[in-house]
Amino acid sequence: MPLWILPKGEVCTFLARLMADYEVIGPVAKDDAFVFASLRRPEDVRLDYPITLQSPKEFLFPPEETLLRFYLGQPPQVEAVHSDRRRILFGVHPCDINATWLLDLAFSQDTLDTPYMERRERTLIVGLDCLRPCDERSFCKSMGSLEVTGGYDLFLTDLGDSYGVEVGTETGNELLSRYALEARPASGEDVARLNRVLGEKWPRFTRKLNVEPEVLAQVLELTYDSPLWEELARKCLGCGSCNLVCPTCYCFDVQDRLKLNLQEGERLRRWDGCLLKDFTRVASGEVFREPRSARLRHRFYRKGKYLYEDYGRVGCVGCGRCVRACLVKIDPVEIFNALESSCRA
Amino acid sequence: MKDGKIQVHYLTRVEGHGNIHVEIAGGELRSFRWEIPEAPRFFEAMVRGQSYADVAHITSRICGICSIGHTLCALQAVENALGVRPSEQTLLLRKLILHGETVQSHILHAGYLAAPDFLGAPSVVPLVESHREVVLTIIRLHRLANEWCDLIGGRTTHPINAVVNGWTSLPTEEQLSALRTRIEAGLADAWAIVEVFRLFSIPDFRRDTEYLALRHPDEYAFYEGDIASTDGGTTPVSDYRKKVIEFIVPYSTAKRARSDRRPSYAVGALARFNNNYEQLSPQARKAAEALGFRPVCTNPFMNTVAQVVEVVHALEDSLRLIDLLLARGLRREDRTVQVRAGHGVGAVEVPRGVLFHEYTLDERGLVVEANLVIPTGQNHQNIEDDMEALIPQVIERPQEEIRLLLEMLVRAYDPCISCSTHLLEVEFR
Amino acid sequence: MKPRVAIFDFGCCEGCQLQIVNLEEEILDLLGPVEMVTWREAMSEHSDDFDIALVEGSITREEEVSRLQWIREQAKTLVALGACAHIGGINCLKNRFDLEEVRRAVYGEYAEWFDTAPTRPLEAVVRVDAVVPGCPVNRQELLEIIKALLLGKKPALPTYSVCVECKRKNNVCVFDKGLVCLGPIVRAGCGAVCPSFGNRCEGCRGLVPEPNLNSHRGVLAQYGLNLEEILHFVNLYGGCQAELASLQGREGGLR
Amino acid sequence: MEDRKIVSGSLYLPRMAEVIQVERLTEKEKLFTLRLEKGQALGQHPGQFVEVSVLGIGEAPISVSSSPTRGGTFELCVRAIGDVTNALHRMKPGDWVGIRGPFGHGFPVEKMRGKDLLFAAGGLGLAPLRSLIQFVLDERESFGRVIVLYGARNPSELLFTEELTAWALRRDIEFHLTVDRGDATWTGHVGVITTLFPSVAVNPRSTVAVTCGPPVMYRFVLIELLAKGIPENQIYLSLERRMKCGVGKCGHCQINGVYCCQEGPVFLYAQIKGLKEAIG
Ligand SMILES: Cc1cc2nc3c(=O)[nH]c(=O)nc-3n(C[C@H](O)[C@H](O)[C@H](O)COP(=O)(O)OP(=O)(O)OC[C@H]3O[C@@H](n4cnc5c(N)ncnc54)[C@H](O)[C@@H]3O)c2cc1C
Ligand code: SF4
Ligand code: SF4
Ligand code: SF4
Repeated sequence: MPLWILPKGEVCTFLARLMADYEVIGPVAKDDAFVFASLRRPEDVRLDYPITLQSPKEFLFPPEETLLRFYLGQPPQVEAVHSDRRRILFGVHPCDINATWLLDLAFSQDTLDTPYMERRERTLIVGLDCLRPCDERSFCKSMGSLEVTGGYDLFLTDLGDSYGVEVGTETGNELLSRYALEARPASGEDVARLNRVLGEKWPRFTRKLNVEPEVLAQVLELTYDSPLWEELARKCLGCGSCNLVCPTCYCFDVQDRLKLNLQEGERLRRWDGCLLKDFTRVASGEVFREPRSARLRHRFYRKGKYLYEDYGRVGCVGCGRCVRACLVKIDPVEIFNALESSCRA
Repeated sequence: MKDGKIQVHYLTRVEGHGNIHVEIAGGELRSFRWEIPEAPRFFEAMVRGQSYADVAHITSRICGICSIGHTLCALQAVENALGVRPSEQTLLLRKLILHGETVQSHILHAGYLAAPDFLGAPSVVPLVESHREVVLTIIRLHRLANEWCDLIGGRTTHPINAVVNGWTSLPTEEQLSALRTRIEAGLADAWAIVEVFRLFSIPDFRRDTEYLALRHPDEYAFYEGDIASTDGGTTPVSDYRKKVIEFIVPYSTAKRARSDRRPSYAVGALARFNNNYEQLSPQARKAAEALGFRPVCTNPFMNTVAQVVEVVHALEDSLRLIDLLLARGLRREDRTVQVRAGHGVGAVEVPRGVLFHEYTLDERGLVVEANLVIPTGQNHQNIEDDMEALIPQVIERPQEEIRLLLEMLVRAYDPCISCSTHLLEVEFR
Repeated sequence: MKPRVAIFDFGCCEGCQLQIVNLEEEILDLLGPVEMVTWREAMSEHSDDFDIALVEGSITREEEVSRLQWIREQAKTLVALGACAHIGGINCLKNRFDLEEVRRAVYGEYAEWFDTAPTRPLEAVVRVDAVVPGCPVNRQELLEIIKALLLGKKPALPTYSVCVECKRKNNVCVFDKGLVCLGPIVRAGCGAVCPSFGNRCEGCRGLVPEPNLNSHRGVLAQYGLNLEEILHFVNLYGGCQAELASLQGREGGLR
Repeated sequence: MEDRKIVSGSLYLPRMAEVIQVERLTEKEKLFTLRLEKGQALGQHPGQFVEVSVLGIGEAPISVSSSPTRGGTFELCVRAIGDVTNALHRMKPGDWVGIRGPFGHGFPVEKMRGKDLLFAAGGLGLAPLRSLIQFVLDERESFGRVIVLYGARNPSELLFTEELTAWALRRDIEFHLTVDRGDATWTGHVGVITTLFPSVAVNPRSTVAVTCGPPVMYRFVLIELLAKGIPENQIYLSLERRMKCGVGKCGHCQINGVYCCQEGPVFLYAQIKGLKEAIG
């Protein structure tokens, strides 16, 4: 699709027009960090953000959401809760676009997860390229997620005084023509500039795995009984932070809550995490992944192997959020590399 | 009543445990006591060896109702010991949350705990049926006060973010504006409560005593000031031990106090009203007028009425504080302090009266010595002296009536017994 | 018949009872499914016939033991309300001292008058059927526990850490703000309220069932706390936990 | 703006079902007969499960223990062990529950036709197997031998006692019963379920084995089955894990990389043999 150019000075106007018709979710500052939030004013947006605490996943799959509402009686009345908000996720980095793509698969394959898909289908994504690593923890290039081949409606690249805008979908095209009136088609010179910027971008990303993501599954297959898991488990606090910040973690728990009148209530789901001990506990008391090491291993297997086997894409996008959140710095790069070298040994 | 005993074991509708003992023989008052058997909690000892930074969170746990006051008083004392004066923003927010606590606590007392006495009910529960509108107004104000404290302090009981030399989080300007709107609406509710109190007949009993309260040149003092007395004169807070003299009686686990001049004195809403009437907000003065209430008033039963007036004041004054905050804009500030050895006293007007915290810190900032003087403790002797004066005046009445009157008297002081027993326990011998 | 509820308190600040008042209008809803029969702080009415006892505070005097035992005998369900009742809470700070010495040092000539015993959480004295942790209790959680009892559900608490709730709320971790936090080893349920307001979790809800204390001690040391400071921090509210755990034959708490 | 395809309905919305009959089987288990709203058929395959809701309490996965050949109602055999199951036990005819499903892979009955069937059920494990046993009995002529081994901890924990008696009396079923510990009135076999195996001879090539029971049981039963020479791809197990959604989303039931709810709960032993988390 053709490239467009949007002057940086016009971004706020573009946003303001979008905000009239959509809820626009974009990166904003919170203390010394950044989070995705519903924009109140266009100028709050911080397109220079390195990375957000949580990925924009929370707007497709909220930390807590009501699935059903019910009123008890004979028979009880139950209704599903639907969302019809039209939203734009604005300024989403490649890692999070890739993570969203994985969530889309997970929530649609075999059975449609209706609450997720309802939101997803009303959500447009305006991506934003990363020209340098967000910090020393990220390893997105190595996981193949610095690159996006789709999964966005529009995609912005910082060209200094303007953004290069690639159109990813027909909807994106309409968005551009209806709301970004100041955008103009790119000239040959613009295209050359884009290519130059992209050319400079890739070498800046140096942190990497010593193994191709597609081979990770095989490495893991061979290292199920590695002593590394035990070793890590001694450090691991079991706090679950890694699960809770990962853009591709989507496990959840479901609970009912009744009002005090004990007549009306709702059923809600909440983010859960496989590092938490009760994740596999059944009513008779068994915990199927009893030692912490087994739970830790399961997380890395899910990222490196299980999701890859199910969806053809590794479950880790290399955003580095988990290790940033981890107080004992359990780092996927170090772990995958250590496992890989133990395989070669 | 000619002969008999009045025993109120575990006085209800007060915070904490207190007993009343009265013995009457041959139509004469033989003995009387106001006992506090509440478990002692040793806070002065518990903070020893703890860091200056933890003192406020620890002493907050002295009392669930005035935890904000304890927190602020501890912070003030620690800051004085460290030689720190917090920023204007910090102080404005502290005053704002303190007003929130005042409203919360006064409404709890005047509305939930004392009003049933005037309406002839054993508790607020039956009032839900008989006086639903009044109860709902009380609840609305109480909710406002709590949500206000939740907003500023993170939690209405045991605030989270108030720390030495600042706050760990700030409300947003939008949140403050929204609070302002709600407080304006709250003022209307407060006036409805004033109207209700106009209808109550307050027992007529007077006894001359000394009233102590903080006084500040610029405002009706809550957060800081010098110690003022209705007997005249002021004492700087750092010299509080010259004015407030603590002592112990064997039948009570709470420490008591007398002043440098009198064997007992009173603190609390009435004491503040009597000392600082002129500085009440305009609407609060109107409310006092509507209630026919003027300083110096020596009827202890009027303490509850003074609380109602202070509710109006706290609401109206908060509008001023919020306007000041909004005009300045809220910003994150540096909170770092230089730790050093030192000694500091803090004094804050909490709902039940003036509260003192005093700490000595070592060079690592650990507490070496602490002394806490709690309002209810300061009132205990005054309560007993009131009883001594009141009983002979009503001794002809039936026992039940005397009992109720004595209960109402104690309750009028809104005694916070868990606070005042932070110190010790005495066995009967 | 509606369950009859009674509220009792031992050594504490009574802030947890206050949270019941702070339910505001919801109290009226609560009075639908239950009947309040004893609540000294708010009512003059009183009855010894109750089903559910909400008990606040910790045991700090010998004479309180029998009163607690009496409550246990009367109640079908005994609920420990708040940190003091649950894990001893702030009152445990007292146990750091030799009580004899404290009495003498602080009260000199009056020392003889004072009776005090080491602080104990309720569970160290009687069986406890349900717990509402926290200092003070979280009002919504209190309601959830009461509802669970009314519905015949297990009055279950989260078994995961405060960090989980902190992440659900998208907070900036206070470790990144130059503070230290107990969140990773403390039981969730408060909505990570302290980190949400920029302050550290001080562990008022007690430890998670299997805390990795060793590892977290290492973290705190790495962030600059010495051993004494670590002990003070972990034991700010939880000073009785180590003893309680050993009483129940499990691991937990730092001494 | 282009109109996107909009998802409707809800994956999590249960259908309502009325409790028609409640029968106490043991101290801890009750059998519920349910009928879906408007008389819809559940349409289950033997071995599948449903997510049962007691609204306000929660949802729990429960195997359908009746065969689809048995009419417009279906049966659930429920052990009272937690919130939902206890709430179910408090229900009476006329009360309503929510039903989602049926979910999961049941037993491949078509592949089993013509084969000898060896059932090994421990405790509550009989509940899911019963639907298949009923199915087989209803189409008895299309199956070979039917051998049922059933063990419970003690006589009072035996489920479906009337049905067991009926099975025992039938000539076309070889039925063996055991209890771990007998009591005063017990005259039958005593011992864990594996002690029943020596007395049954099978033709391994034509036998399909089906087993379900508590987690600890599988390992020992498998040893017996394999010892009899039954090939790994003729042994079916029905497994249980924590589940929240029943449709492979919530993540709880994963056994290594396999979703118990989707690919199971009925697994071929050959399929899960390599999964280290499958059998304790
Ligand atoms: C495929 C399958 C079939 C089952 N069939 C039967 C049956 O026919 N009869 C029967 O009595 N039981 C059966 N169970 C077990 C039954 O699901 C649990 O006993 C039940 O979930 C306990 O729920 P609760 O709310 O009563 O217990 P709680 O302990 O209160 O459980 C809380 C939640 O944990 C989850 N959970 C707890 N235990 C289990 C478990 N064992 N399996 C899955 N999730 C669990 C559930 O989501 C439940 O809502 C089956 C389980 C599975 C997975
Ligand atoms: S595993 Fe860690 S690095 Fe990988 S996607 Fe999840 S949070 Fe990011
Ligand atoms: S602030 Fe505390 S509770 Fe929150 S994530 Fe950090 S360590 Fe965990
Ligand atoms: S964050 Fe920690 S200290 Fe704060 S309420 Fe929760 S458990 Fe208590």
